[in-house]
Amino acid sequence: MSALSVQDIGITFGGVKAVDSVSFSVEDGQIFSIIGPNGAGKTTLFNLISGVYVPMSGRVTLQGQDVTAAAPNRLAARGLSRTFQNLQIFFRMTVAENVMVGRHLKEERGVFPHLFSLPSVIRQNRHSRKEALRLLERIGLADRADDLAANLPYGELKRLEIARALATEPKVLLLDEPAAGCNARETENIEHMIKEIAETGVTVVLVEHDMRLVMRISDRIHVLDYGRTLTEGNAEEVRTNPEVVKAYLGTHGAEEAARAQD
Amino acid sequence: MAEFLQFAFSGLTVGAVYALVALGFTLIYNASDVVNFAQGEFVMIGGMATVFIAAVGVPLPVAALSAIVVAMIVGLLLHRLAIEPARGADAVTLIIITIGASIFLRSAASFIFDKQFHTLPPFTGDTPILFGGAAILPQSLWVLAGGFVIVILLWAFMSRTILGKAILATAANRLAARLVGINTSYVVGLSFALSAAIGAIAGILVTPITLTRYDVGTLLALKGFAAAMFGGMGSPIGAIVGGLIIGLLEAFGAGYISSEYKDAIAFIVILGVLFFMPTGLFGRKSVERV
Amino acid sequence: MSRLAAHPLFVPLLIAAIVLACGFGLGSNFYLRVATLVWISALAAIGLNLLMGFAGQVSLGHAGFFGIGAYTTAVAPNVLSISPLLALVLGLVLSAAIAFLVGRPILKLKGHYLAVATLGFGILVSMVLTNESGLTGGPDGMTVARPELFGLRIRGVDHWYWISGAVLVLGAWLAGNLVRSPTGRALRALHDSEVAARVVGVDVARYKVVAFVVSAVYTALAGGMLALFNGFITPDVAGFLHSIEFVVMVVLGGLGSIFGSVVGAAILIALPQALSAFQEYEHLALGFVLMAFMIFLRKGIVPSLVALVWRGSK
Amino acid sequence: MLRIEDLRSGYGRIEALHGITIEVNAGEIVTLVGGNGAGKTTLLKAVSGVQPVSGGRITFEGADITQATPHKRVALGISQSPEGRQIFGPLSVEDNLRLGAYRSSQGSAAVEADLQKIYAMFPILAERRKNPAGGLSGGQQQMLAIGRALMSRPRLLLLDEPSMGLAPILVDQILETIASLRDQGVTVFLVEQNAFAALSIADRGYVIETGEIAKEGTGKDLIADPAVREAYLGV
Amino acid sequence: ADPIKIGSVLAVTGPASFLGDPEEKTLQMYVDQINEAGGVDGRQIELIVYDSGGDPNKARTFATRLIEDDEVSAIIGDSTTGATMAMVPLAQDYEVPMISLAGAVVIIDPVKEYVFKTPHTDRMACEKIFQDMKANGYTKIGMISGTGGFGKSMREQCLDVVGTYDIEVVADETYGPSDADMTPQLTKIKNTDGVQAVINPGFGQGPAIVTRNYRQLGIDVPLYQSHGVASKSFIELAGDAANGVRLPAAALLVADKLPDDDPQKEVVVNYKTTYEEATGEPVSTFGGHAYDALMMLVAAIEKAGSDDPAAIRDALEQTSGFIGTAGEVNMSADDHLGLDVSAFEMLEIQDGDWVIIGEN
Ligand SMILES: Nc1ncnc2c1ncn2[C@@H]1O[C@H](COP(=O)(O)OP(=O)(O)OP(=O)(O)O)[C@@H](O)[C@H]1O
Ligand SMILES: Nc1ncnc2c1ncn2[C@@H]1O[C@H](COP(=O)(O)OP(=O)(O)OP(=O)(O)O)[C@@H](O)[C@H]1O
Ligand SMILES: CC(C)C[C@H](N)C(=O)O
Ligand SMILES: [Mg+2]
Ligand SMILES: [Mg+2]
Repeated sequence: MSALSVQDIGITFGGVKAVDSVSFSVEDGQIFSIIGPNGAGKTTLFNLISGVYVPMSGRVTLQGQDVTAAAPNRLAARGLSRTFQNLQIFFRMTVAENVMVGRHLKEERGVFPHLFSLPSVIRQNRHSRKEALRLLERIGLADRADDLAANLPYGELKRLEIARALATEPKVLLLDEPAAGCNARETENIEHMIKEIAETGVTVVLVEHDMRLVMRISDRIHVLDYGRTLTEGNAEEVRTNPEVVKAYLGTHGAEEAARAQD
Repeated sequence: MAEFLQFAFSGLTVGAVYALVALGFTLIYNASDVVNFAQGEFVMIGGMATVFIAAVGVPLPVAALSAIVVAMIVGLLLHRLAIEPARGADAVTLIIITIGASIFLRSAASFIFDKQFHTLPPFTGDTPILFGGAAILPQSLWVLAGGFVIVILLWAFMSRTILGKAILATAANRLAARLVGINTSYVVGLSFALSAAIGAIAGILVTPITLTRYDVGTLLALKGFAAAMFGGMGSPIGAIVGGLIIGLLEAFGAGYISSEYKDAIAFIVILGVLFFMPTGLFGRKSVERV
Repeated sequence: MSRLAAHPLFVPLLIAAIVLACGFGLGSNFYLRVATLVWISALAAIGLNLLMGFAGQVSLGHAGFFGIGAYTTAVAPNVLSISPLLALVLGLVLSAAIAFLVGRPILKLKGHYLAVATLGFGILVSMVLTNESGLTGGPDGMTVARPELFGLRIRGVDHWYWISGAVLVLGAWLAGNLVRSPTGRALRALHDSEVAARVVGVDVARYKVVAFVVSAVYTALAGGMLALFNGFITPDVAGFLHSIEFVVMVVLGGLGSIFGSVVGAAILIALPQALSAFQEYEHLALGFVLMAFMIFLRKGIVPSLVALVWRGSK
Repeated sequence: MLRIEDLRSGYGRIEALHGITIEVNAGEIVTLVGGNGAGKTTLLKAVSGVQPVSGGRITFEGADITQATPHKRVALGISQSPEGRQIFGPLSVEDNLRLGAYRSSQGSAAVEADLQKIYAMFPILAERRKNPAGGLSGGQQQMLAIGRALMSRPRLLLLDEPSMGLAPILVDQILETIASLRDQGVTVFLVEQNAFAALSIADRGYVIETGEIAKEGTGKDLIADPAVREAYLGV
Repeated sequence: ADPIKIGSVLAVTGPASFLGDPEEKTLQMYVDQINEAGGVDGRQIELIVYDSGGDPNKARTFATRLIEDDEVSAIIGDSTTGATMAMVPLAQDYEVPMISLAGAVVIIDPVKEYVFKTPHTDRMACEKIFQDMKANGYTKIGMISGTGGFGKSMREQCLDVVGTYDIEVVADETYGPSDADMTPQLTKIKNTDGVQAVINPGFGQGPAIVTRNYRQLGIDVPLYQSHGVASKSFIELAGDAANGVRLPAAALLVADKLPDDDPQKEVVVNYKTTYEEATGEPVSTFGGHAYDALMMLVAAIEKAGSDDPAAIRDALEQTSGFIGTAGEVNMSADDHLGLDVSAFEMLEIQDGDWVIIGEN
């Protein structure tokens, strides 16, 4: 059974077919990358899968169940989580609290216990914070746990989003350009992190323009162009596909991709 | 039929007043995301200053022009002394500042002018014009025409001039506006001055019909705000349409349903429309990508 | 010091200390009366702050709930022949129910649109109260029956000062608990980014309604207490200007600061009393003070001062 | 052309730049590399005048501009493509670009010509000229931000991670464009995470670490520096 | 000797400020005058005025402050019925006499031990108007009232008494406190069959707009206003449209036109000149209400020979033959107003001035 699959999914914005009848399927535990030129529809595809947009056509299946047009919070409950290309940070909260919000579904949610701050709630708060700190440790932000998120530089905020998404203990994780704004070194760290995540059995769907990263860690790569599927294959197949080179990689990018694979 | 027309005339007259106030809101909002609750005070200043300047023997047109200038100065001062120093504060903080300003201006007006109601002579007499059995005051036509002219000018300014775009840009992203070289404080100041002028013109146009007093601003602000939101915040056309519709709803509500609940009728319709059009009639849906 | 201030009981105890100090320190009934009004308004402000300061949802119509609370307390004893205290409880239930019903559609709106919708709600309530004079006495208001508790007549400032003070402390404690709980985090999260909150599993629509209902109940409770304390109530309490006053209290004291709401209420209620020495210049001064506070302490009085002190101590 | 001397700046109590000294000569491409949080963005914002400075001096073509307003600096010929793109979301793509020329003293004919140049460089922007910029994809917005910065015909162009979110094929194009801008006499101060490529086209470069300049040299020298390779080039 | 403290809560600002403002000026003016002349029983009067803005809640707080904190001997105010009613329980509880300047009959009916008032009641206004209507043979009338406190209360009073005059209200409309156009409501009245006259309870700008809209629509039956418009500014605001409007009002408005032998003549002319000279504003009956209240109070204090609230109250209740701006006041234990309908003059506006129309 595939962890995530989409069939003939599509959406249009004022005449622009942002995503046009795209289908693919991601196996459990895979790292599945989606690449394509700017405006190809990658982020939109994520928005369709995660329920931020309602698809105009097609279906989304998560762990075998049809979740088309389900609300994001429902999808989260079913194990789907994501990060955003345009940062969506809780800027008025601390770094640790940002991650703690990610624990929301794991927490007891009755309003009355919360109002009276029952011991169970206190215990739970403590537990959530511990979990959050553990995740922050993992992405290297532990020393900023109690800083206001607004005070973090761009690159660190990208990582904070990953920690928050992980806090939901997802089965499928969508990452939208996690390495944007990171230098080669920092990208390597992210690469390790993604691999680790995948090793724990989480299915990762990755959108990224850093070809070194993509080529090295993807089990499969799906290429979009103008909202449609251009091709799908493993790294080797994709980077040598002349259409992909022409529309997306460019000669330099192709070289880079080739070097990454060595 | 005559009855219907009479209600319609009444609604359009009142609606035009709301529309003009809403236009003032729109302009400042477009420049700074601030809902200026002192907008009603500009309307009051327009009317009251004209009355009091005319009272010392100045010809009415001159008095009216001076009143517009007075309002613009007040608008600029408001920006300089209260809005600009709080630059960078939350929108709500700025809104509370405008509420403070409105209390302040109202009180100041009660000293500088007085606490009585005042009126101005209608521009072209007050012999009602009969149309299909219904009567409309010539002054109502002035108000409608004034609203029409101002909305056209404002629309052209916002969408046809680079300065107009700079105003929109400042509200959309102040940091970016500064980076492209927009003098944001000048632009916002300008919007306050223009908005004050629009308010003052509204005040002058409507005083012969609605009368004015130091504290008429509060309710005008309330209705104008509702009109601006109903039409879609930021849209000059929306402000006008929103204002006119609210005016018509009140008039028809009072005429056909219940005069006690006419305001309620207007608000129920607003709520109903917002339910289906969450950004008002002409408000653009914000596209914010994630 | 900052560790101490972060303790969950710090704010409630601080408020309790102030209530006690004022209770024994303020000589005249008049000052106690003003303080009682402060406690009552502060309760409403804390409620609104939960909605505005934490969940980030503006309401320009909360006086509507205040009015529902006040008028249910005033009308129900006449109509249903129940005791005023029971009527007050009924008022809370009624506002919760109304908040729940209108909350979902209204809270779909954002920002200024939400503001105008809540404004409309408030105006509807105050119109009903003004126009249904058969029940409410119309614009001139109505008297409210005095409540009895265990055969004891609760009346006058000496009773209500302590009752309202105690309720305020309780309200502040509950609000503080809520804010520190997962619910509070969810509210603060959706304030900053609704999408992000949703993708981590927060049912945004539900939490907005939760905040709306809770804040409505706080405000209605304040309204009910005012009715009982004053013994007389007019539709003005549900009016637009009263709604604005609550918003000003919240923002002035500090969005997201529970103690700030008490300070905001204190300033808005007590300042006019203090300024009445300026006679006619009262409003001039009030407007000026409001602007000055917001310009110089733009995050609200309490958060701004806390930041200053914090900076100074480093 | 641009001299930054002992510049200090921060956010509230936290100092982010602890005395930065940098010089950019006319006609050069100078690249600044550094890790997340090193202070690159803060520095660029300070040069544009949108970030308060607490010490030091910034001079542009000999004139002290430390206290100059941002719009004055734009008028002097300094323009920036900022981090996070910062486009005017509700405005159309074309209005965004036109506003880039807000301070430009060129006539409207020149603005039209520049507009066409940008459209030629990024055809997708031409396709979307009437649409609100907020609807563009991340990379498209990045193109818009760069295009907008170019519209003022800057003499000093500040680019904060211009390649972020761009498809590889466009990254190449951007770098080529930067190089050709230099050939047209534009001075470029470039912050880039794609450090290898950025240093390759740079005349000189600086390495910034936690608010201080750690190294400087020619682009080639820095690429060759083992510590730089280890820390930023990932090779 | 210690000064005698008199407290006052008035709507100096806010929607009813056109009431509170002249009231406050009047009180200040006359208290100064009395003090200059040596005070009351050789004691100075200390006047403490608070501005309720017409808000009942504030009025109540300020009244407490006057009683508790300032320890005044008597209170004048508030200007509006709502605020007055909020203060009534306090005056009763603390046993401090208060003289309201508001109109509604509920203030003094039923009688409350410590509560008095000076203006004619809304009920009297209705009766006076209906008397005139009846005399003219009108039997079907339209009514358009403001939804403010006074308008609403007078509407109810009118509906209550109208039957006794064999008059029927066939159209009953209202308008809001800040409405700018009443043509829809007036159109409905106009289109109601058989309306012979229209009555407009309300004060503020509303009646002025009603009057103008009335003419605009060409309604040609007589229009009656209440004593809520009894000030020159109404005539100014309504302009030519005001001509022909009838209203019941205190003699003050027509001070100059009173016959010399009218007992009120001296009082009203004096007050009018003093007020107009001091403020430069035309006199209104509202300031007159405050004048009456202050003078009655001073008389009561003199009579009581003490500033003890209870003694003042008793003396107030015995006021008789007092000539004020509203008429001759004769109070008693079951009448804390002491005026009768005859103290009202029926006026008509002609050529922009008040004209007394005799009993016909
Ligand atoms: N809400 C929207 N309104 C208008 N257009 C939209 C919207 N969402 C997406 N689009 C359009 O759909 C197309 C796909 O955008 P999308 O953001 O998915 O691209 P992408 O592949 O993620 O690009 P990038 O690599 O630049 O991030 C773009 O042309 C974009 O302008
Ligand atoms: N708005 C802010 N408030 C407080 N501190 C901030 C703010 N912005 C940045 N900082 C702090 O200033 C320092 C420098 O940040 P800056 O954004 O300049 O880094 P950068 O080099 O551009 O990083 P990146 O590569 O991630 O963009 C960081 O330590 C950051 O935490
Ligand atoms: C006309 C006035 C006597 C009205 C009165 N002050 C009231 O509000 O009740
Ligand atoms: Mg994208
Ligand atoms: Mg940066």
